[in-house]
Amino acid sequence: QDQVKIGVSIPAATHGWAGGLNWHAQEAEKRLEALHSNIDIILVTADSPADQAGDIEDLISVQQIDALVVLPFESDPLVEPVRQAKAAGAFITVVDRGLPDTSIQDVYVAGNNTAMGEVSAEYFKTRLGEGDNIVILRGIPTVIDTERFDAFMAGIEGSGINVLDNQFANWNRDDGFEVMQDFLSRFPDIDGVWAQDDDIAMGVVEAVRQAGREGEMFIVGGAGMKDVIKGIMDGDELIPVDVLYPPAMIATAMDVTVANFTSNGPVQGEYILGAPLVTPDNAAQFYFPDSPF
Amino acid sequence: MSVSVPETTSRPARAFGIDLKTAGPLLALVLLVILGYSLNPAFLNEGNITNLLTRSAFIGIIAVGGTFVITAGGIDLSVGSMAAFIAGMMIIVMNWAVGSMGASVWTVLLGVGCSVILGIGAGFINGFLTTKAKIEAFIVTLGTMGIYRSLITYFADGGTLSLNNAAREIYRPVYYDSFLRIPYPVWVFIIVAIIGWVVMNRTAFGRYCMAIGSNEQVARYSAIKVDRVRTVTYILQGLCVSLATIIYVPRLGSASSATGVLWELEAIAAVIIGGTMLKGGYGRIGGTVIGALILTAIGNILNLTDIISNYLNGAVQGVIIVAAVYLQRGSLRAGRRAKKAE
Amino acid sequence: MSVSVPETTSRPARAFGIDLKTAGPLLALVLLVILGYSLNPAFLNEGNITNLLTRSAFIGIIAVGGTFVITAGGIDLSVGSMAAFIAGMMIIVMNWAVGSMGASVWTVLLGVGCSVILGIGAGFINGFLTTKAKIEAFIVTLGTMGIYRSLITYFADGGTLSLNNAAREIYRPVYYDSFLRIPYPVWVFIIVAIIGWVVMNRTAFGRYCMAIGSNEQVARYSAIKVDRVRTVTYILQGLCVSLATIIYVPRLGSASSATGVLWELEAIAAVIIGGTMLKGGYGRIGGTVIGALILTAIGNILNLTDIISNYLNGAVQGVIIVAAVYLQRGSLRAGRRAKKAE
Amino acid sequence: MDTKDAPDADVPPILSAHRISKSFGEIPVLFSIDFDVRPGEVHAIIGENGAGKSTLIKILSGIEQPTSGSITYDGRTVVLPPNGEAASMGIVVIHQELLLAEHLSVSDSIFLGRELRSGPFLRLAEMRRQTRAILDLLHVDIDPDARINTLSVADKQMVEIAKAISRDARVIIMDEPTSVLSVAETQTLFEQIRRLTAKGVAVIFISHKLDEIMELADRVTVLRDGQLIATVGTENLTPDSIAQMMVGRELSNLYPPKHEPDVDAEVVLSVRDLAAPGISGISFDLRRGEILGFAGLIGSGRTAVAEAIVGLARKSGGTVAAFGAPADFPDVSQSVRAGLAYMTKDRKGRGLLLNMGLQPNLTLLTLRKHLRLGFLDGGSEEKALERAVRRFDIRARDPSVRVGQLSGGNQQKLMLGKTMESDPEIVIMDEPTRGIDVGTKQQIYHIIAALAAEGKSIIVISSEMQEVIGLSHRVVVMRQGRMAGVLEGAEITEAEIMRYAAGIKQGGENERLSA
Ligand SMILES: Nc1ncnc2c1ncn2[C@@H]1O[C@H](COP(=O)(O)OP(=O)(O)OP(=O)(O)O)[C@@H](O)[C@H]1O
Ligand SMILES: Nc1ncnc2c1ncn2[C@@H]1O[C@H](COP(=O)(O)OP(=O)(O)OP(=O)(O)O)[C@@H](O)[C@H]1O
Ligand SMILES: [Mg+2]
Ligand SMILES: [Mg+2]
Repeated sequence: QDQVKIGVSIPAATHGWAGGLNWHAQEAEKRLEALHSNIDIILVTADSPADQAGDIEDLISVQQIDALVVLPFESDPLVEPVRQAKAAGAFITVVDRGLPDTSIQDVYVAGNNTAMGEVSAEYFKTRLGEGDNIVILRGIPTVIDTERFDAFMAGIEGSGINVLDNQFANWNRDDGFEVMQDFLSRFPDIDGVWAQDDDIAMGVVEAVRQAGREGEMFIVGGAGMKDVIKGIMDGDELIPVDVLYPPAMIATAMDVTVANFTSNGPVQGEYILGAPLVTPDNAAQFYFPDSPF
Repeated sequence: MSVSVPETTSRPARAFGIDLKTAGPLLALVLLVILGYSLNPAFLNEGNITNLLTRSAFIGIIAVGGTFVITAGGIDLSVGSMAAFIAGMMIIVMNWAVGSMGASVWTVLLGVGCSVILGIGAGFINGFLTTKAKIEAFIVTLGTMGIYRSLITYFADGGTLSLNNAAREIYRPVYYDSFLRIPYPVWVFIIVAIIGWVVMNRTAFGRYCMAIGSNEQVARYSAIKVDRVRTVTYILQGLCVSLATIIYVPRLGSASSATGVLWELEAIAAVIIGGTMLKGGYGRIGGTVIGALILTAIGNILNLTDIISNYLNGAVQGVIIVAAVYLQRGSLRAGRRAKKAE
Repeated sequence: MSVSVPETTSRPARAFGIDLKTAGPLLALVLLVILGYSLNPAFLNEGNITNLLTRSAFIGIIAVGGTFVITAGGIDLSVGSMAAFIAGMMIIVMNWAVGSMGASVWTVLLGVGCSVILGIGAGFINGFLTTKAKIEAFIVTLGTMGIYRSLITYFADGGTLSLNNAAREIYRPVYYDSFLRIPYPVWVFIIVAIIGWVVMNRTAFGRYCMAIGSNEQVARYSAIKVDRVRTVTYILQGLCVSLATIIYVPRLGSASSATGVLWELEAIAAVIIGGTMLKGGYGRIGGTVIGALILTAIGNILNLTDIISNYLNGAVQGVIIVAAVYLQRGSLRAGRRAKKAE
Repeated sequence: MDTKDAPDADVPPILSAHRISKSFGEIPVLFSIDFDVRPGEVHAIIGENGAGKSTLIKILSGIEQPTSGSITYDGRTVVLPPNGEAASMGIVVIHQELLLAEHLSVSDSIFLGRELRSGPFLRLAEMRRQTRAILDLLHVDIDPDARINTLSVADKQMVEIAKAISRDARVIIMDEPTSVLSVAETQTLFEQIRRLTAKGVAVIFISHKLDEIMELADRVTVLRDGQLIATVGTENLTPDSIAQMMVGRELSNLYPPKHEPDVDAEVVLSVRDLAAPGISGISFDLRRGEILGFAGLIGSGRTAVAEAIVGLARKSGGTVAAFGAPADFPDVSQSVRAGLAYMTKDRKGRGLLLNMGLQPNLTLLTLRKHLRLGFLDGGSEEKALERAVRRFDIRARDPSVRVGQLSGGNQQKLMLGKTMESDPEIVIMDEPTRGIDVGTKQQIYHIIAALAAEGKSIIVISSEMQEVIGLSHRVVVMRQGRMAGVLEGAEITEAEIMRYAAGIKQGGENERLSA
């Protein structure tokens, strides 16, 4: 058996979801290296697209990897570095954010930000109607956030649900808390909050509790943080549901990539993960108590 | 023997008893409040004001410590990561304590004690490396900034450390409760600011900080233990970070690698908006407090209105900060001119 | 009146004709290279070295400009956002040009011209606000940092601006091609560094920067146009950012609000690791180049090994930066001791 | 002084001031001053500290603009450009407060603002060569590549002088250039001034050393409290009459009578074989009530001795004992606590915080004395300032000025006050009367003598020979970092000191070292 080097390039753990991503990647590395003696996985993390481009260069030129699993910081900037990896003969697995040029990738494991916005919008339409007021707390202004937001806005169009305002909360609990405090002092009547991320939602919850307005509204986050899933399992009224966007997708992608070298036939194609709605009924299956996220 | 009678008094320049260096930021704050109120009258609701004050307590407390460091000619870039690191350690220690002996007030006190020790220790390390190893403060604290940020990420396993619920319930009032309708964090801020002011203006230590920042050689020739005073400024900074963290942890009951990001820039900005000079030699605790309020108010006002694109929040913030400082320097100049014309 | 602080730790220490202020960082770099090689011999592959040099070109070019600003006693925190903003504007202009007159070399030249104008303009604004409006450089550039970051987010509509593919193909070689086996970005870096060195050490302008950073009043009394020289340092900084952006854009062909985040800290760190003093008065272009190489090498080495947790990358980086500077100051001290013992 | 060729009184002045007045804020400093200087002439300005001499020359060089009045240069009424640009018109100034950028090299400093270039590039070798030549002319041995912050105050002063005379000047203004120079350096400077005036350069010269004025000047202008008292030709003057005009009263007995300390007075400071950077083999005793002078040329190591004793510099050998106990002070605070204070000669760089007021500067060394319950007691600090102002005649027209805006002499007095605040048993004064006017000088000499009579012991390091001779009971002469000799009683004469300082006479009676 030949030695196979697999490079995994992902964003650094700068917020909760990325932390989950890192954890799942490390778990998968340990698991796969233990399972297959000929597999060596090299995990590198980046703080910016340019950083990630550099990481990929290093993986190609120094580590001489046979395969690259990449969750791009942003899609467009990473086309070129990934193309070079491909040119160097590496097997390419792209995760979550697809590259505009799909011919580069061998496998695509897709998260689905648009679906996330749509599923959230569907849920809001079931709970609220004409004349109800919601506020939106967004992430960091990037493509991911914009896709989620646009899909959500399209989803609730025509429902008569009234979006009072949206502000960036940077996928950060502190910012979620502060922005929500300000929304609460500004708007006397809020029926729902779409936080689109569980970290933000955790901050929002504290602000709502502080104001004593728990009975008035519900909050929907996203991603599948274990605390939130646990709350849903326990029947929390404030965060009744969650929309999944599992950081574990990186593990799936690594599994698929390893399979390409260990199974008989080559692996190819797209693995599209949905954005299922987590409700008290199905929450148990999305609960990972050991994950940091 | 001299024929001319020398003048004997030497009071610092004051106009109408108000120090213009502080009046500048104050003016900027007042304008900001007027702006906030005119954009949304809810700005002056008791609830909003309470929020604003409580929120500014974190940066404010850290900035009070920063005023000493900067006055003595140093700089501390590590405060944000240090806060995250201390918060994480507090949570780990308290969770461990709950696990081994159940949740009680003692659990929280243990966490608080741990925080204070870590704050002092972290400050000492910064001070030691700058004074004894003679490495620039910028580099030392850039280094420790990376180190603390990494450590919290490591201990949180890339995720979030959450405080045990039982301990949380006991600790929660420290952030959310009030005394005389003023929340505890604001009380802490007030007390830290008053102590800071007294130390800066009414003790030998404060004078030494200004002397060192103004001319280190003169300080040395004046029998001031320069290295020791410098180190103590970093320790004070660490202590302030620890205090800020103690009131921060009960707020969300969690810490992660995203905690305290960019607090260092905000704290330094608060200090400088307040009239302290980055080059050292001149410290204003009162100004720092106002600087922290200005920074928090800008964010608050931006959340209270949606007349401008969200994308441009940062630009508005930048413009207001520059304008506030310009106003301060401007009113200073005007004041000086007025004084000359008297 | 500005106070000149006599520096005790900065005799020009020369031993065997080598300036130790530069030898210090060089030693740190050599140790780092040895470490890299021992961790993974591939570190010294031609490919890796080329990558490392090319990558350090961005920070390096910006840091050369920063050396002037810092030497003259200023600071520029806005360079990272400025780079993102200029990159975004270049892409918008080039895309528009392709749309209206098709892709050609002229499209790229138009983008380059636009970049240079924006860089000079942005530098001029920073310089103008610091010198004419008399606002601290820290505050001015903190403000413009927020403004440029917001503007790029706004123009990219919260997403990514991508260069038209046809233009990209024409522009691409600027980053990816080589001359004499050395990639173009490295050539640009080398040329900028040489010009920077000459300007700093062999022209009156460089002397003026040092004089202003060392004692502004002396500079003023020596008939040096202090405000103008200061402004020019910021313009040079803007020009360097523009050059760095010109070689950055073809690399990834895009710009977003995540572009250039924290470059300002890296650039300042490179300058200071290189032996320039943050307080001004003393600038070392050669040291800055080495500082940029050290910073890039640390990141590169961390990618070459997985013996430590990724979470701790920042900590390792921090430790190495502090150690590198300690080494530099240490070898300086040793050099001085040797000199005294002569 | 008869040998001077007095320039023709008919020659029209090259630079003149008419009815110049100046106020800082609402504080008037100069009142309607008329002043002129002719080519080839040395015109001295004298006056008490704070009289407005430095302010006048700042106006004459464009650095300050007059509140009213006009300036004529070369026959035309001009508004002098600010910021030293007047230098390019031929008006060059040596400022009282050294104005050098600490991080530049000597040759960079000398050519700052008018670098020699070919095309855009600096001609470094040529500048270095010219620097070398000018320094040689001044007989100073400084490396043109040395950085300013490695030089002693006196060397910095020589660099300032070199900078000024290297320029193609028509008027050179010197504000107390000799205050830190010793006799030999002063003579070199005078040679150069004579060389320049012979070429028709006009020199404006400020000094508190009246014998220098008598030797050098053709005319003397006296200022008092911002008023013009008189402009007189030197031939009509004696040092006494100048002093009389300056201070407004007769000055007699500049030096107080010497009270020799008891022969068996205890030794309070005993130094044996002291070695430190720049010095070695220093041994001497200081007795209670004694005034010990330290004489020597620039860089002979007097300052280094003092700094090693009080813990400002690391000792590399030898022992120091104070009051019978070993005194190996690791830093100044220890030595102050032990009753040993050192007053630096570098008032700007090491003595005073220029951007602060008088009060914090005065009490900085002794802040502990002004604590009440651990907090600073403003009232007590104010009282201390009142006392010091009275005792040392510190004059600030505007009491709120920062120390940097005080006149040079008043800064010096404030520094004296600061040092004496610590109430030391032993005080080492480095150039105690640097830049102080004769009237106040007399007062300070009396204070020093009174301190000695009280039983305090004093070391006076001074480049002013007369001062050392007039005050000291014994004099240590230093040369090249070593003690060249110790003089006592009648031996203390200018000629004898010079002989030791210049290395003509060596060693001396070793038994006297430990008298
Ligand atoms: N920038 C300033 N602001 C306010 N007051 C000033 C300023 N510069 C000088 N003064 C005041 O003007 C007066 C005259 O000062 P000046 O320096 O001209 O005296 P001088 O004659 O040179 O004295 P000395 O012999 O001590 O050098 C002093 O009282 C001084 O405090
Ligand atoms: N730390 C040091 N290292 C090396 N040489 C030193 C050091 N300090 C002083 N020197 C040298 O020792 C000599 C004595 O200097 P010092 O300043 O004590 O002389 P001084 O007699 O007080 O004369 P001046 O009036 O010029 O100050 C000088 O040549 C100086 O360069
Ligand atoms: Mg591995
Ligand atoms: Mg004067």
